[in-house]
Formats: sequence, C-alpha cells, structure tokens
Amino acid sequence: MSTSRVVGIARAVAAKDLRIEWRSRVMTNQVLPFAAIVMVLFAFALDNDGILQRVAPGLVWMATLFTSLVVVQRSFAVESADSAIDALRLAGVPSQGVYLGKVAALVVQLVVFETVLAVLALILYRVNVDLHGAVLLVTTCVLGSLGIAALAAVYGGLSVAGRGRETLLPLLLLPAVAPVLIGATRATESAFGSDGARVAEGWPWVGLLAVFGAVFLFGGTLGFGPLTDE
Amino acid sequence: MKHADFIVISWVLSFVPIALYAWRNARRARQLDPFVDKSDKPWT
Amino acid sequence: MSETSVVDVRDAVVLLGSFPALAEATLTIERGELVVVQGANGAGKTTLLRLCAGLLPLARGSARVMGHDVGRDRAAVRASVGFLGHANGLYLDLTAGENLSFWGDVVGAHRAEVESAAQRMGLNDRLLSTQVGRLSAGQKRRTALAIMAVRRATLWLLDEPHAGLDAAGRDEIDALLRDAVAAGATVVVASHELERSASLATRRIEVVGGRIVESGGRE
Amino acid sequence: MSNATTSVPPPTRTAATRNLGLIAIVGSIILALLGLFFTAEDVDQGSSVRIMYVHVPTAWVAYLAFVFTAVCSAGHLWGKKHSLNLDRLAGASAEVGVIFMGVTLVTGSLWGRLSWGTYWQWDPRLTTTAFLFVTYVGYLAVRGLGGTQQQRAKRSAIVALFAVLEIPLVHFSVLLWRSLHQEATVLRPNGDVTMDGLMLFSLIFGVAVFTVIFAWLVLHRNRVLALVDAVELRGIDAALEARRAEEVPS
Repeated sequence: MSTSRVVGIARAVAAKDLRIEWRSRVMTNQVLPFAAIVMVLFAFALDNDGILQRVAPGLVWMATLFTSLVVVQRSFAVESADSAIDALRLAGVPSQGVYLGKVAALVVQLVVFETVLAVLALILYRVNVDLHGAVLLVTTCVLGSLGIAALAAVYGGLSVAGRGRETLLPLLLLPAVAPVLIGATRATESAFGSDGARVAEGWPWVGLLAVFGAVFLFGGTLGFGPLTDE
Repeated sequence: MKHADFIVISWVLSFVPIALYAWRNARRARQLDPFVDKSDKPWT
Repeated sequence: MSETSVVDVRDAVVLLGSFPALAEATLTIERGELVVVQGANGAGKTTLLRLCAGLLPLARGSARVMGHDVGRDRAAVRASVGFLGHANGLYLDLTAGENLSFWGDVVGAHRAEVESAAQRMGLNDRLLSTQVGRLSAGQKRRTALAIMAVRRATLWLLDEPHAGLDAAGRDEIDALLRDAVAAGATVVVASHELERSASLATRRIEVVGGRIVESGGRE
Repeated sequence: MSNATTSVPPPTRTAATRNLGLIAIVGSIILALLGLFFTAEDVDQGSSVRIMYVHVPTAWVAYLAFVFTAVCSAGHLWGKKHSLNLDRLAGASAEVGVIFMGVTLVTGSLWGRLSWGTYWQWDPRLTTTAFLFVTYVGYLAVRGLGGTQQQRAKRSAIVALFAVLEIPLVHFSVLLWRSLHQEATVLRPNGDVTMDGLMLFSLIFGVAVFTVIFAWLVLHRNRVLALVDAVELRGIDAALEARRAEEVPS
C-alpha cells in the first residue's frame, strides 16, 4: 500500500469533502456570519479597547473550537447518510488515506474560518500586527487547526461507527483539545501584542501546537482504521 | 462550618461512593446470577 | 475445482456471536457465472455474501476469493470484490458524475474508464449531472453498480439488489448484471424472489440452516 | 427475589475477594486512626492537612487505574486472542478510576477551601485531574455504544490509548500556562507539605489501602461485566435457537 496511493486517496477525499462543503455553503452562509455577529456583540458588551484586545485571541479560538464541532459533525454525517464510508472500507480503500483526506479538508475549513475571524478582530478591535506577528499568526492557525482536525477526525469517525449519538463528539473532543486552546490563544496574544506580549514569546507555544498536531496525526492515522472498521 | 466538619465530610465522601458502588455492583451480580450457569463463572 | 475458480469455500463456519450462521458451507463459483442465492431470511444468505466480501472472520474451514484468503489477505479480497448491500454508498450532495469521478480518483482509474463504465450502466449525461439526492432508487442503484464497474471489481456480490425497485427498474438491473458478466465479471445475487431468479441465473443455490444446497441450473 | 439480593453472598465473591475486602476494611480503619488522630497537625495549615490522607491516595490510585486501563487496552488490541476479559478489566478499572477521580476533586476542593479560601484554583494538578475526570467519563460513554462485544472492546481500547496519550500533553500545557501566572501561592496543599515520619508513613499507607480497595472493586466489577456479557450471549442464543427451530423444515 504505497504512500503515493494513500496521498492520492487523501487528495480525492479532501477534494470531495470541500466540494460538498462548497456546494452546501453551510460554512459561508451559517457558521461565518454567526461568528462575525458574536465578535461584534462582544465589542458592544466589553466596550473597552484594552480588554477587547486581550480577549480577542481567546474569542477567536473558542469560536474555532465550537465551529470545529459543527464542521466535523457535517463532515461525517455526509459519510454515513448513505453508508459511503462503509463503501470505502468494503472496497478495501486504505483507511489512512480516508483519514488524512478528512483531516486535510477540516484544516482548510478551519483555517479559512480563523482567517476571517482574525481579520475581523484586527479591524473591530483595532489590533495592529506587524509582519513577524502575521507569520506567527498564520503558523499558529495552521498548526492549531491541524491539532484540532487530527483529533476531531478520529472522534468524528467514532460517532459514525457505533450507533453513537452526536453528543459523544464534544464530550471526547473538547477536553482533549485543551492544549490547543491554551497554546493557540497564548501564541495569538503574542501575535496581537495584546497586554504587551512580544511576538517572540509566541513561538514556544507554536512548538507545543506542533507536538500536539504531530502526535495525534500519527495516532489518528493508525487508530482511524480499526476504530471505524467493523 | 468549622475545620473539623470539612475534614469529616472529606473522609466520609471518600468512602461512601466506594461503598455505594460496591453495593450496587453486588446487587447487579445477584440479579444476573439466575441467568447464567457455572461455565460462565470461571472464578468459582 | 479448477484454480481459476473465483470463489472457493470449503466447510466454512461463520459465527454471529455464538450462532453458526454458516455451518460447514461448501461452494465454488467459476468466472463468468451469475449465481442467485436463495433461502429464507436469517438462513445465511447475507452471511455467505459478507464472507466472500472479506467482511467476516472464519471460525473454521477455508474461504478463498480470487485466490486470496478472506481472513489473511482481506484487503486484497475487498479490492477485487464489489459488495452492494441495501445502502448504495453514495454522496447525496454530489452529482452521480461526481460520485463516479471520486471513485475513479480513489482507485486511480482514468477519465475514459469512468465514462465507459457510466455508459455501460446506462447513465446518460442528464443523469450524471443530477444530484444523487434527487435520483430515483433505481438510478441510485445503477450509479452504485457503475462505481463497481469503475472499481473494476471482478466479483460482484449483491444483497437483494431489486429491493424497492419497480418492475421496470428490476429489468434494468438484470440487464446491467448480464452486461457485467459479459464484460468478464462474476456476479452473485442474494434474493428471496423465486420467479426473478429463474430468468436471471446461470445457476441457483440455496442456503438452508447455514449449509449450501445446489438447486438446479447448470450443474 | 428481593430478599435474595441482600442475604445471599454475591456470585462474584471468592476467597480472594473476601480476604482483600477484609484487608481493605481493616486498613481503612487504621488509616482513619492515623490520619485523623495519631498524626500531628501541620505547622502551617493546622488540622486541614488531615484531608491529605484521602485526597492524595485517591488521586494516585485514579492515575494508576487509568494507566491500568491503557495497559489492558493495549493487551486487548495487540494480544493474539483479543481477549474480552482484558477489555472488561479495562472498563472496570476506568469505572473505579472515575469514582476515585471524582472523590479526589471533591476532597481537593474542600481542602482548597480550608487552605486557599476558595473551592477551586487553577492549580496544574487539580486542573489536569478535572480534565482526566471528563476524559474518562467520555471513555465510559464510548463503552456504552452499541455493536458486538468485540466491536465495543476494540473501540474502547483505542479511545483509552488516545486518552492516555492526552494526559502528558494536557498536564504539560497546563503547567506551562500556570507558570505564566507567578502569583505566589502562599500555601500549596497538594503534597508540598512538610511531613514528619508518621505523616509520611500514613500517606503511603493510605495509598496502599486505596490500592487494595481499587483491586477489590475491579475484581468484583470485572466479574459482573463477565456475567453481563454471558447473559447477553445467552440471550442471543435463545432467540436464535427459536428462530432456527422454526426455519428448518421438519
């Protein structure tokens, strides 16, 4: 089972997921507007630039975490509607490829979501980010999304396999991604320079995100197959 | 509430759940017993 | 029992929990046969199909599909077998064409192969560009069969493929299965509709109490 | 039926569990005497340190329980037989672990109330404990999913291994996070207590007692889970037996 085949399958699965998502527009028509409204309402509620700048990173990542639940739920609902994921397994398609494809599609959607939210935060809360900060921000978004997606795809797959109720995903995922929430928020604070944090302070947290992402991408690639197999 | 109350409550709350769990487990065992025979109980 | 037999099952015992769904079943199927498996519900029809699809572990006996052991080289068996249960395994948000090209990418088939499979299964352009969610049961079933063709499955295992189809739909499916056999596939259909199987099958077998009984057709 | 459930000894009892049970009870009494009366009060926080003798042992044994669950899960996954008994042991250990973790959180916050003045503080150890509690409640929820016993076993084993993988990451990130907040915690009740010989002995003795209790509970629970699985299989047999009788044309 050559790696090029797994990569090919992953690309096909990711493209399929993104095409379905693009066609149904759930992200752009429902999720993003909701997040934008929340950002605006926060500005009304807190009504103090200093606090807003401090809160913005936490808000971006809390919104991302809850959005990841919606995105993962949809991503696997599409698979189980007509037992498509079983068809893939019954056809002997390597589960590593399916898993990596699902993760890739999730990462793309989460990064898009975070980018919009971060830009909104920059504008609404008048946060200014220099080039170094921007690089840190992008790296944090990608690695943070990778960590969330790697775990979410495993636990999302679980809710398809058993007669699992949808309530299982948040219960399993949210505690486990606490390190991402902590790491990504701290790194984003450095990028935003909120509360005098300097950009350089953000990089150790990015290291934590990288370790988290690597560990669960590796664990997920091994665990996804047996977890969703009969 | 005085210090002593906190301490007593801590100790009581440490052992009561264990006892409850053990009792509930034993009750479940007795309920299941009529439906199984010796072969299902390798430990006896 | 020549070496070219597509399915070679000998004294197979398959347990569902502790119930022997298959109790020493023996069966061989040669390339190009169209076998209809009959038997009451729960007699073991579906279990036999799932065994040949590499989905169930063998408690005893042996089972080889396309020369691969269903237990040890399960992945090889599944790659060469197309199993179609009650669900079609399609993405309802995508069009039939997109479902086909997705499977084409997954198995690494060229665009031309995907198009020829679609034609063979009678999927015209209008149908190919329709969202699967809006297709009829018969059209969905045909799309699922087209995917089997795209996957170049050599052994087609179909569990009650006619379920939920009207008379016209059933005839279409039968025609497609004969095409598939003509194109070199071997087809096994589990069906409990007696008159249906008479015209379709080159061979009919029956599963009774977990054992296989030949019941007519080419011996 | 009701009187049967009280007087008759449970079918899961054997000589081993009886002895373990006795040791656990005697040990607990001795621990109580030690912890509540014989050991001296702490120089700083006075008598509230007596909570330590239950809080620290239950925390320790809960961690032990989750590691044991992970070991059994790995044994089930990579063992040749994929033994269901290992799966049940993993489940029983996780159940007891969750109870001990709950107790740890309660006694931890009571102790915190006395020495910090608040029921909760984002102390790295307490935070990780709370995280573990929720994670393993999730694990027990996964054990409740449907499917055959083998499916349940494989699924739970993988989630258990993921949970164990999460512990160091969460603990490390919480430590990093709390280290940013250098507020000098005047008093750290969880173990940073200067202990004389008897106090240290009592603490270790406490860990031993709760470990015995853990073993005793898991033994009983594992056997009950075995009975549950056996009854389930018998149920399937009976139903299918009836089905088969009616199909085969007599």
